[in-house]
Amino acid sequence: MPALLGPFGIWIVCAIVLAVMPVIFSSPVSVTIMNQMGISIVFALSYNMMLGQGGMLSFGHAVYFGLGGFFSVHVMNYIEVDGWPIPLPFLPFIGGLFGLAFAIIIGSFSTRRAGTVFAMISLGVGELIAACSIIFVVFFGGEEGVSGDRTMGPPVFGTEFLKEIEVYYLTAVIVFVAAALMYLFSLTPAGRMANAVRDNPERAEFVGYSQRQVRFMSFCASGFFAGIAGGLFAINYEILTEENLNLTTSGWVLLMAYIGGIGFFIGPIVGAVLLTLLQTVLSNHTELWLLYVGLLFVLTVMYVPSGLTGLMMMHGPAMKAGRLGQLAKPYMIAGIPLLVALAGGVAVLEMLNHYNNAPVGDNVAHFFWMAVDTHNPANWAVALAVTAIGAYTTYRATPQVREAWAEANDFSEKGGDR
Amino acid sequence: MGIIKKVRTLTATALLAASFTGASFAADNIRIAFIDPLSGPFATTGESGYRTFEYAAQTLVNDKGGVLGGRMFEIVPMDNKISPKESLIQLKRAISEGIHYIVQGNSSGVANALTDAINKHNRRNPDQRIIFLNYSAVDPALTNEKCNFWHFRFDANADIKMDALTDVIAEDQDIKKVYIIGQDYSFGKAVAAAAVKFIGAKRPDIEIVGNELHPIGKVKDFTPYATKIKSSGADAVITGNWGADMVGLGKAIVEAGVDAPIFTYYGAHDGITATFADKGVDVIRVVHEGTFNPPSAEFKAFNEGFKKVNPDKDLNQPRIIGTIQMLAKAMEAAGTDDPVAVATALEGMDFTNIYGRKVHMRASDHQIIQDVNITVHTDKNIEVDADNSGYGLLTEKTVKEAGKDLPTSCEMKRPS
Amino acid sequence: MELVVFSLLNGLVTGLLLFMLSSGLTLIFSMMGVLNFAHASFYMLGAYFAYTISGYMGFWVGLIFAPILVGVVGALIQRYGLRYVHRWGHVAELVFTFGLAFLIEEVVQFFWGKATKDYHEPELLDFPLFTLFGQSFPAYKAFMIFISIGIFIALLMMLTRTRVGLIIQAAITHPNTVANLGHNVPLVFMGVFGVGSALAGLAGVIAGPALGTFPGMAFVLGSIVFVVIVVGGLGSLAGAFVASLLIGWLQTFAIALDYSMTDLLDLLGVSFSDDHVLRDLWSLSLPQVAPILPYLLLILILIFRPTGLMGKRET
Amino acid sequence: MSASALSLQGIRKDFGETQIIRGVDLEIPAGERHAIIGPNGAGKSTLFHLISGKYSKTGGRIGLNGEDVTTLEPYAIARKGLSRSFQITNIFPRMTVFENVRCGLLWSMGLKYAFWKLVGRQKDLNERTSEILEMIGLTDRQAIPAGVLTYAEQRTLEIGITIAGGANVIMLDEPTAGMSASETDQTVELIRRVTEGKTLVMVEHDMGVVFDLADRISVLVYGEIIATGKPEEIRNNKAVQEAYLGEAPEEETETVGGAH
Repeated sequence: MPALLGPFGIWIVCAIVLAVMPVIFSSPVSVTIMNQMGISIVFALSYNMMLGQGGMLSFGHAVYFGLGGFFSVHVMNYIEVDGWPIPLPFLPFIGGLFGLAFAIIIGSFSTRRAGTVFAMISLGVGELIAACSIIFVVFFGGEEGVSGDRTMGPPVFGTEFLKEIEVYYLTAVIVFVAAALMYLFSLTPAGRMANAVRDNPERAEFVGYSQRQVRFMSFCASGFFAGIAGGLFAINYEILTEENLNLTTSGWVLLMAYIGGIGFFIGPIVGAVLLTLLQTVLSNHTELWLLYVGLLFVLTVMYVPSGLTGLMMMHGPAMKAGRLGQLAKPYMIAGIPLLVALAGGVAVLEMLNHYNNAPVGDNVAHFFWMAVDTHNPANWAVALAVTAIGAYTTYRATPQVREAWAEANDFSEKGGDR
Repeated sequence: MGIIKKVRTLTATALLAASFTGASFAADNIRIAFIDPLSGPFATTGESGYRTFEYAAQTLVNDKGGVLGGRMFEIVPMDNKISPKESLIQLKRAISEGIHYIVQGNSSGVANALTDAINKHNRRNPDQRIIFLNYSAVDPALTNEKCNFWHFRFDANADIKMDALTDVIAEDQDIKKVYIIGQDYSFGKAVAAAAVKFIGAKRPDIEIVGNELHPIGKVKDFTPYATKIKSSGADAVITGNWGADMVGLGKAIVEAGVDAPIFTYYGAHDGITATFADKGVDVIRVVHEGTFNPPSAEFKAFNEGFKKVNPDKDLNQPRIIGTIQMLAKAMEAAGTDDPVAVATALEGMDFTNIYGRKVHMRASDHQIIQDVNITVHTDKNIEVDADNSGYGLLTEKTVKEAGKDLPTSCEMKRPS
Repeated sequence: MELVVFSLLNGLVTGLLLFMLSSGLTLIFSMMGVLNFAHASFYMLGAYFAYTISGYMGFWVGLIFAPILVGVVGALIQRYGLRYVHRWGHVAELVFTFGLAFLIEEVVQFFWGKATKDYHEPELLDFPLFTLFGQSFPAYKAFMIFISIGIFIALLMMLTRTRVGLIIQAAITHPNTVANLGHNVPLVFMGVFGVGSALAGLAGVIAGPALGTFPGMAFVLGSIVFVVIVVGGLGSLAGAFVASLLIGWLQTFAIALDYSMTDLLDLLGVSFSDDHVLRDLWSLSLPQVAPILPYLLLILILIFRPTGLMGKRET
Repeated sequence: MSASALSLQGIRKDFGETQIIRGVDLEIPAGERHAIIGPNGAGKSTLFHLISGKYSKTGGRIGLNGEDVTTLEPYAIARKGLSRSFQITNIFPRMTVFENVRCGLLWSMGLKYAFWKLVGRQKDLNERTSEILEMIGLTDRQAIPAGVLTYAEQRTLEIGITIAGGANVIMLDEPTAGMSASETDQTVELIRRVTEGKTLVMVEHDMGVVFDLADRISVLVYGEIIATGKPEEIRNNKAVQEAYLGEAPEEETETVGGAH
């Protein structure tokens, strides 16, 4: 893809997109959501440096995110109270350094092994730090956390970051730089060997690399960028709490990376954007959103292990061959009923939930910009029928899709030109 | 095809519904953002709070013609998943939707984050100010060192409740040994500190045989704690526990054969009463502002109406009623919905609540001063029960204007 | 003295309960190499199924049918979920079970709501069994001990005395060889997963009334079970047994013994003022840190003895 | 010091009670092509693992270019100039062919764990990688993931990775196993070409390959070397014939493994 616009083309496009986003989505709430996305993007990318690039499955990545954030917020308070002359844009970097410091300490023993042992250690460390965060109130502020005020530092280019939009541009710049650095890291010897160790640790040893050392370096880099994300969080929310470093946050970042696709650099970005939207927008529309996220996640792990990005990238060869058009029709034939089935399924779930939980007399559930009487059997019949018909039609259409797919990706007559 | 049919049916119902609820979508509604957990482990409490607000706003304000000449209250539910971060996102959402009134109650951590963020916001955006009506977060700091002009608390804070509770303990000469146990976080610690302070002042002869904090939400089995309590020989137990930690602790204590009253802040409703059932009778005591049994006629009627709509829910945070009534009254008094004017009207307001008792919003710290009851878990003389279990809270003792004399460290800064 | 006796008993109850969970998990792990994150979710399902069944037919029917139901659910998940995901490798399997744990919690909330369910012990067992030093020991706790030990013995008998047990033992160490001998290994896997889940379900059925039946009950117990099987040694039933009791007692005694850092420092003649920056550290007490002790143990074991107390293999 | 590139003194390895390698002494001078043969289960691969550091030794000493490497980790041994391949294909399946070879080069080109240099900007590195790809004949396959190569290509790539780092001692574990006759011939040619001027140690079952390539041969039986010598000497060695080749004549070109 970068080839279309030269080596830096894709980055230039990204920078422009970042710059114009708040012009298109200018409401305060969308700026807030975009800030949240930026934080998630850096966090998820840093996570994928371990999972996708280095083959290390961690259940405790929030530790570095949270600690980076807590230190940032404390520094913020020092800026306010003791007048430390640190401009705000440097704060995430400070968070990163603390993330790095803790990654060095914890990585020194946890990266000895990969696989299940690593996962278990990360879980143990995560639980430990999360528990400590409630015990050590002076540093972590107990369950109410530690707050700060970002506007107390020396002004940068005349801005004091009073407005959300100023924070957006600060976040955008840092997200851009951090993403670029993480991408570049993957192209360094240390980054390439992280891939090698992921694929085959033994072989890596026999070309002169200590697998432990390679993992340790990815781990530290990952901790550094997680700390940066934590620092961004501190700037955006001006508060850090226990939940920023507990298992739930660690689980979320795994979800983001995995649903987005851990095999691709942009995978976690896709995942971060999508899950932030689900978390902020979908959750305002349905209380079942966590159920949907859970379903999405389990289905992704089962059927699309390469994630949503993988799903898109699968079409690369066909697109290059100009055969994407062949797929359009079968996709429509299977896709529309699939959407109908999904809509029907969601309707059933929402109606069921409403039926079970709504106040008496409130018979009308609201979803899909509709109002549905859940005490009317006819509506139930319709919803179930739509689901069933949609599912059946999809099922009938799948062979067609499979066939078209095989045809579009059949390069056999072109010989060795792969 | 099925789709078309469905669309038709749904459109029909949609039209029907729109005509039904159309009134509440009017443009000049006074919108109140309800920021509390509506998903996740604490959703039960959040949900019943939301239902109470809805019902109170509907029956006490809207059905009576609204405020300011016909403007309706509209409660906008916003799920914060009990997370401070999510709360701030929802706060920003509320701001961008032009909402000026925020209500919240579950978790002092969230309340601290919100009051801090609202204070900052109001300072940074003087043309778009927000008022924070706190109906349940009881961390004393909110009306002391962390107080600000925009925050009003409609519940008795942890210190006030403890003051009332220790009054009762002090009168009971049979109590010689007290065991304090709570969750290991700011609220639990505040409860413990208050208990030590007040008991020490009122009954120095009482021995505090245990003062223990356990990790919040992480204890699977409270039996070891119960064993300790039993072997300490305590005559009374004080705890600020809530949720699953309350159920677990209470059950374990009762099962270990501890025959002592358990004084709690939140030992009822949300499945807790039903779980204790017979075992909790005359053991569990709850200190709160609610006066369930015997109820005032007005409250009983209100509760019956509420239960008709929400048979599975309880009116477990009755202070919400007062919150809505006082907000409406303040708006009428101010003659506008401008936040500064309304806040000024709320300050120092006197009001008679649904139980027919006087309450007062103290101007110096925006802490409500009201009667606080010590109630006991029982199935005798219960008119308003909890969890539909037949068990409920019977008022044993009432402390009038609890906390009126408690000092505050608040230095209120009013907008000039 | 009474504190010691009751702490021993309480630790035994907790430990045996942990064992019911960890025995299934460790069997599943040693056969399939999958650390099942959702194992504690089956425990939760057990409690909820039993709650619903007992509402119609009483506790005892629930005690029998809920675990069976959970076992069937487990077997189906293995057959149609895990076996399918297996093709994407171990990391995907681990992530799958993680997602499953997440999903099951949501599903439970969807059907049963978010509030604590009043799932009670049966009337028959609702009395204090004995009273020692004025403290009573509920009959239900004794029942829990009885059931757990019964399960342990039954499991041991099945593994050592029956043909299926021998195949399972062989499959643990040499999965391919057993397949070559003509045994249907996938079926054995499914069976073991089902039985393991059923054991977890049974633990939920009997723990639900004692520890509360609520949507967070799996989360509270989930990672502790991992600690048990890692500390005990992956794949070792005996290790899981020892580690379960160890952690059960570790937690109860840590709560029972009221020592704090300050006591230790007083002993050494050192004291710190109350407003020191590190005051939280000095004032730490054993009951306060009780819940983190298992994780500390986990990390130490993984660093210094990765095979666990009685295990033979790493990872 | 001696001219020995590789020097084994009394190497022993026990797995529990079982003695797998029972005291192996072997001196391989620099520049020699040395083959180790022996029946299945004789411990050839184990010996490789011991030399390359994959297994720890129960006893004995290993010298590489005059340095003691007995207790070093595999990567440390690799850095000292010993590189090896594996009996079962052991590549980086999800990386491209080009990157596979480049991984073999990184350390020796002095890039180590650098995270401030981009591999794409290292001109020498990429040129050298291309040269090696040219040498092993995989240039036109360089952009595809190694995992989708054919078996023979993967084996070739394995050799490419092994020699890429410029190690002066190359150890190949059954480089032609599972190949057809023509593929075997090509591989033998490749090995001959890429190990020019280097020390080669290989385990091989294909006697044709062994006698074709090796300067000297050692015969390993039950964890002991029963003979070392030039191909002619081994061919005529009575002990070898009895213990290993049985009564089979020397012309056997097929795998001998099954004949024990």
